[in-house]
Amino acid sequence: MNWDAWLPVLVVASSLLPGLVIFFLREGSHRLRTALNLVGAILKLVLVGILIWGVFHEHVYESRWTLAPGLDLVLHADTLSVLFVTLSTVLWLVTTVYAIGYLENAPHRSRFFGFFSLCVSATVGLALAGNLFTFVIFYELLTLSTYPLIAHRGTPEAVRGARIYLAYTLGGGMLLLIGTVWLHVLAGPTAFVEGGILGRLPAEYHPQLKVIFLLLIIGLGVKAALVPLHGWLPQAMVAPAPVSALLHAVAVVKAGAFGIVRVVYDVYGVNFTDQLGLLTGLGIAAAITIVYGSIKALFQDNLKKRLAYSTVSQVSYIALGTAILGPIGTIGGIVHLVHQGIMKITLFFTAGNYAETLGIHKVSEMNGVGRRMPATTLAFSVAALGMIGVPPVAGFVSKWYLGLGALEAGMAAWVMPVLIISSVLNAAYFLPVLYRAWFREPGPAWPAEHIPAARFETSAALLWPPVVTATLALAAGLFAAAPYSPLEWATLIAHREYGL
Amino acid sequence: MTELLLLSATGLMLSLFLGLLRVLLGPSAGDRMLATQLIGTVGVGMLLVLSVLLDEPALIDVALLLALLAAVAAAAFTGQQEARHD
Amino acid sequence: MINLASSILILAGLFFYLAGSIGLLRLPDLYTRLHALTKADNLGLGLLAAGLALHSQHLLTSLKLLLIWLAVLAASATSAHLIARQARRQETRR
Amino acid sequence: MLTAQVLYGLTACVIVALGLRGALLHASLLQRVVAINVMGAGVFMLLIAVAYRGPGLPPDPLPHALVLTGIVVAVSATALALALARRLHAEQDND
Amino acid sequence: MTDAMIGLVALPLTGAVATLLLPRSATVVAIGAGLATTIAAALLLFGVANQGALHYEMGGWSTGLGITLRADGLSALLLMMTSLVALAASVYASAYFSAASERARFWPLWLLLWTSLNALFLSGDLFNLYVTLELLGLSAVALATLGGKRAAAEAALRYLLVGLLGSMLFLAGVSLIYAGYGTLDLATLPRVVEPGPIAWTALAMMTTGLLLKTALFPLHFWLPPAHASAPAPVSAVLSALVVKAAFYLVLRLWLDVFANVVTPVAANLLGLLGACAVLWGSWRALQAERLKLLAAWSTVAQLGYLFLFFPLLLALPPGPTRDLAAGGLVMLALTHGFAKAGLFLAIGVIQQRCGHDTIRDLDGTAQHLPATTFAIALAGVALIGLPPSGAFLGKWQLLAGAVETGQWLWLVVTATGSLLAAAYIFRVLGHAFGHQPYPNQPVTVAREEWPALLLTAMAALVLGLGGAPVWKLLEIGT
Amino acid sequence: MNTTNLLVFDGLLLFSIVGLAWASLATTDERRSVILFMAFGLVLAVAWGRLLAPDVALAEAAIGAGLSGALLLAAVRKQSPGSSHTHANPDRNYSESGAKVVLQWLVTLLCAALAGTLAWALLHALSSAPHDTLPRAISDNLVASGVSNPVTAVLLNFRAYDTLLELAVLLTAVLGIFSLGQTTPGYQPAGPVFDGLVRWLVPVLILTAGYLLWVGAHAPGGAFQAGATLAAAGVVLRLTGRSRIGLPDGFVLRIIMAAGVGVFLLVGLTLLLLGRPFLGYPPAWAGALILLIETAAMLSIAATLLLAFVGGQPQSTAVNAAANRQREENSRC
Repeated sequence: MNWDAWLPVLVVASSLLPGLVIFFLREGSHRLRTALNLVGAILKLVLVGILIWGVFHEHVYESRWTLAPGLDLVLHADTLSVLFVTLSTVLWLVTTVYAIGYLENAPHRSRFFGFFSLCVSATVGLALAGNLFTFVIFYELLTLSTYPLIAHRGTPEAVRGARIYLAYTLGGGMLLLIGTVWLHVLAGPTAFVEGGILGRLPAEYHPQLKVIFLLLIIGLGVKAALVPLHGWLPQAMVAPAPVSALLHAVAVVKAGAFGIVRVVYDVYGVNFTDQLGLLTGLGIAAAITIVYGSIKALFQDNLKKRLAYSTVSQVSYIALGTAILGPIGTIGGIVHLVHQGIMKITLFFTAGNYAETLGIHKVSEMNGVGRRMPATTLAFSVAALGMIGVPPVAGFVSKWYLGLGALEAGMAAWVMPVLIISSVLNAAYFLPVLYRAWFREPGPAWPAEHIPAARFETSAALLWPPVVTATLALAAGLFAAAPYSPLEWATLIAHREYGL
Repeated sequence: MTELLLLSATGLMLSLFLGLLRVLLGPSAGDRMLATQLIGTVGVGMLLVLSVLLDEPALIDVALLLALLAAVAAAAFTGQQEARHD
Repeated sequence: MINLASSILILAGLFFYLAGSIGLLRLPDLYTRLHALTKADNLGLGLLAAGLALHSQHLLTSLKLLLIWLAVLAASATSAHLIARQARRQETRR
Repeated sequence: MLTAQVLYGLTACVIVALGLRGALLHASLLQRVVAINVMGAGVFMLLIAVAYRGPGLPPDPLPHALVLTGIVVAVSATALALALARRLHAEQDND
Repeated sequence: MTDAMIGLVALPLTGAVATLLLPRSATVVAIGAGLATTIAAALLLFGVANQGALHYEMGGWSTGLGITLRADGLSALLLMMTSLVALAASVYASAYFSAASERARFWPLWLLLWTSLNALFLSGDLFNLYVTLELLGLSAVALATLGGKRAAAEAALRYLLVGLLGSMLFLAGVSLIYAGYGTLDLATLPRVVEPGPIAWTALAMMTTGLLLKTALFPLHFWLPPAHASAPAPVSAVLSALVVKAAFYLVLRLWLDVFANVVTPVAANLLGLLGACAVLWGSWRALQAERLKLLAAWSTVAQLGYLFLFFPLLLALPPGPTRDLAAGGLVMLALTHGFAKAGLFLAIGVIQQRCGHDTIRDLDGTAQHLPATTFAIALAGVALIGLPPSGAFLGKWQLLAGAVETGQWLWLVVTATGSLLAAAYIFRVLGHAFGHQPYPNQPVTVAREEWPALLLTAMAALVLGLGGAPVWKLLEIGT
Repeated sequence: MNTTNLLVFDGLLLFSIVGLAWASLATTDERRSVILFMAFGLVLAVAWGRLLAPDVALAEAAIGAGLSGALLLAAVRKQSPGSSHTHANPDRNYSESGAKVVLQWLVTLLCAALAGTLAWALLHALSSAPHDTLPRAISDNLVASGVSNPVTAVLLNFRAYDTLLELAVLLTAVLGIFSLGQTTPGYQPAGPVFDGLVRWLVPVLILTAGYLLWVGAHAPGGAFQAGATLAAAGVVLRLTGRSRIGLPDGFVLRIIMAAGVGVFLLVGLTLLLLGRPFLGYPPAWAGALILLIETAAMLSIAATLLLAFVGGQPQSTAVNAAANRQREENSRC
């Protein structure tokens, strides 16, 4: 093995090894734990930087380890994986900082950060998976490492939420596994290849392939929270805020969406999927989810639940983009993978800040919070506006490309209304919050003030992460055309997928 | 001679059968044990006859052992009844 | 000559065996049955053994046959005694 | 043709079945042990019948050796089972 | 290398005699004998990997007249597993039994059990197998009674009687084989047996006897009480190895010795029983109130999976696909061995520290005993069949075989069983994570926690990630 | 000699065997069942003799008719009369409930089917020419085996490994019995008649044991039969109320228990060190080595069977009581 083969392994290991060490740290060794976390995160960032450069210049990074005859664990860096890896790495660093602040003086931090690192490792491994087999392995690992995080608080609700999460994801994982095995029997090792590999199978397999597609999409749809498989997501809100942030922006939900993208583009091939007549079905499922999630979000008073349903809706933009044939729709879907992540993590950070600093959990308690916590609320506003699709925030870019792609693919007739309705609904559930925060008079007292305002409105470790991610969201929109921007990278991916 | 031995083997068999009936009929455990003793004695005789009939001298050893251990069994039977009296 | 004697002994033995067994079956209670067994059967075995001993060529075999008979005699005497005593005890207890 | 071998062999089958039935149906531990021993005797008879080659011919010594081993093993198992049963009964009496 | 075969039997047996004679230093002697046995197993594994299948004619008598020991890839793997599991359990047991008199009773029986397992995996002779089976059964029962309680004695007695019945049926089959073919040698038999009344009846009887011992549904009734009432290290070995030994024999008989006799109908019957075992065992595990009972019922279920492979293996034509499935079967068996042993040891730690193993009172165990909880979680991963455990690879092959042969029923059963397994494992973990205000404690990995942790890690990580050689080793047949 | 003449004898013998087997399992009275089983063993010994298997007949005479009976009777004793019907078998009245009857019939049918199938297969097996490769190999190698009794040759030379494991089984059983704790209290001292029996029976049994051990090399007999006979002597002693029954104490007892396996292993491993196969005796030494192993085995077998009859460790009740206390303390938590 040379350097090129080791790089993907190192990317995964840079969070895995610190995580394993952290498990065995004493609860009190606070500094060592922080150092390990940050060193791992920064090291990973550096490694990913090398990866980005290399993949752009068409270097092949691949490591292969045989688990059983015909079953290889393959870590392979291509353009799509690099996009997801980068997102995870950057947001992991930010979330780690946030979590260190958030969990100050909380119990069981060694366990928490251990699983936190495992979770990120699983996500990165999933991003770098070079075939469906590897993907499934990391997909299940992700389930396993998130379970303790959701159950972390140990309250009956937490344990219950974790159990529901598990029931959904393990059930979905089983379908995914069956689909994968079936595909493996039909087509052999299903490596991820741009343009897909199944098109060459004889036509008599097509009915089976359709069933398999259904199995795979249901399996992935559970994590991606496609309606009606989304039931676990609001329940999982009991987790600590950094966990919610990670679940919604990077790890679980995004893993499902990423898997759908992988299956459609790199296993079936988008043209072949269309040929089997499966794209429209996927699109319709996505459209229903988008609208349904938005409507549900409208009626939630609990801020985190409102954000959760917003996630249900927003993540399906990615699936929608996948379902739109043609490079432009593809760009829209893929770039939303990143944009939604940055924006949603900001929203969860800020929601966590409200809860930690002032004890605010509900929308109705947010009156005038902008005056008490201006920076946090500003970050919240930027992200919320981005979600609605207001330029120049990142969300606008995604929606623009989705619309354009639908027009190009001749699917505008139903995609456009969905986009418009959803944007209106987005506005309907975010703008009143912004109004309350900035323009309503605050009540006589906050529900429970934990962190008194001193130098900053809240502790620094809590404040900086949302500010940074909000800035990133803004930058992703403003500098969308810059080289190495998410949009540019998504364009690169789309071009390679379509062989342009 | 062979015929005589055959006859006696079969006759012993008949004797054993009668003993068997007593084992089955009982009525008391003592009766059964007694009948088992009889079966043992008949068995010894049968083995002796068979040893000549089949030309297998080792069967005499078997008969000897059977005779000795039948006594042990009887002792075990009564011994275990004895011990209940304490 | 020996053959004849041996045959007679064996037949006599057989007779006593059968008599003992019939006695065991027909006699009314345990104590009378005891007699049938200890007397008739042991005699039967003795005659049988004697008959076979005449028939055998080796001295050792003959000695073994004698030993067997003695063993059975002693064993059945003892066990008959034990069984009778035990039955007796159970009766008195009742 | 009804040779001694066949006769004993068939009887062995019957005894095996009788023992098995007893082992399955008896509620008493002791009698289950007895039943298993009866079944074992059936199996041993099967082997010895197989070894039998007819009058005057030396039988196959191998099954005899196997049966001897089998008897020892069966006695060991019976002894352990009975010791366990005795202990259980003793505890029941103490209750 | 062939001396390693002798060592595998003679070392633990010598150890048993030595611990009997030297009760004061029994622990040291036993651990020493265990280590030596493990080394022998490793040597044998290397020997088989390098030189192919090995055999050893006992006493120098030619095969048939004497008894031949044989080791191929399968037996070498199982021997290695046996040694590792038994060694770990031995280390655990050295801390588990506190009283000197208990140790003096435990060690000789323990080493006799180990002897019997090794002898069974090495034996190349049908009657010798019967003797090893009896040695295995008796030593297992004797160890199970060490629980000391009434329930343990009762369960052990039932276990013994069932085992005896199984042995008798097995022996009846062996007798029939000798009557029909005049040989007891496992390697000679495949060349002479042919489909017909003799082989069918003999195989049916031997299989029934072995199924009793391996506790396949509906002959599983004796297992949960026996495994749940034995002392922890004993339960570990009972569930991980002892039932596996009888299963190994079924596998040997069906796939090697009587390969040309078995019919698809019979294999489907086994598969069906396996399916019932998976569902019923998992369901009962879900209902269990005590952790040990859960683990015991889970063993019933996990053995069911192994039998699901039979209809697949019979439907697949000989070739690479079939070898893959066979490897999956062995992988599943190995993983379960390590995982279940680790699980029982972990439960033993909980029992000793908490004084009970009632599941609903386990709240806060994750804080109180993090390393043990982690071991239970790892075992759970392996029992459910999640990656990166070896069981995942095994179940993958099971599913693939089902798809390949179009036997969808087994696929549904496997999926359902896995989800049920997840349900019962996470029921435990949910309680373990449950809220209980324990003071923050350092992560202590006490001496008795290590064996469980290592065993479960072996199942959940090492076998899954480094298991590829298993398939290669299995190509080395007799 | 004409075999058909023995057919009547055979038929009657087999009829009584089946009848005894059936009768001993048909009753629900445990003591009756055991006595019938003892009678069954007696008749079996005759049958083995009839089938020219005197080695087996010896073992059956010692075990089936003698020791097994003593063991089983000792187990019956533990139940107080009448109580065996109440708590030990609460479902004794299974004939009353319908489901039980169905089950009974089902099992009966199953067993009948088993008998039929087994018989069918056996007839097939017996109808072909007997396989005599192995018997011939045994007789060809008999000279090299060191003994002239082929059964002993198989047991202690050709298949010595089986016998080694068999001794391990015995050891396991006795260790298992030991682990159950204290022995039962002994028997009452016996009366004068019984003592008279003991006075001649025990020496004769010991002599017979020695004879059987020695004769095993060239005629039927051997370690197991000898050991069982020796054990019978112990049983008789025990029945007279001698609780120590001549068994040594502690360490010596353990040595005797382990002797069978230990000497066997020692011989096997020594031969291995000398460059021979495991348990591969040099022909010149085979007879002596076999006698050595058999002597050790006899002692172990006798001790084991006797301890099984006694039902546990026969000494140092203080240690046992302490262990029991300890165990109770452990179980309390």
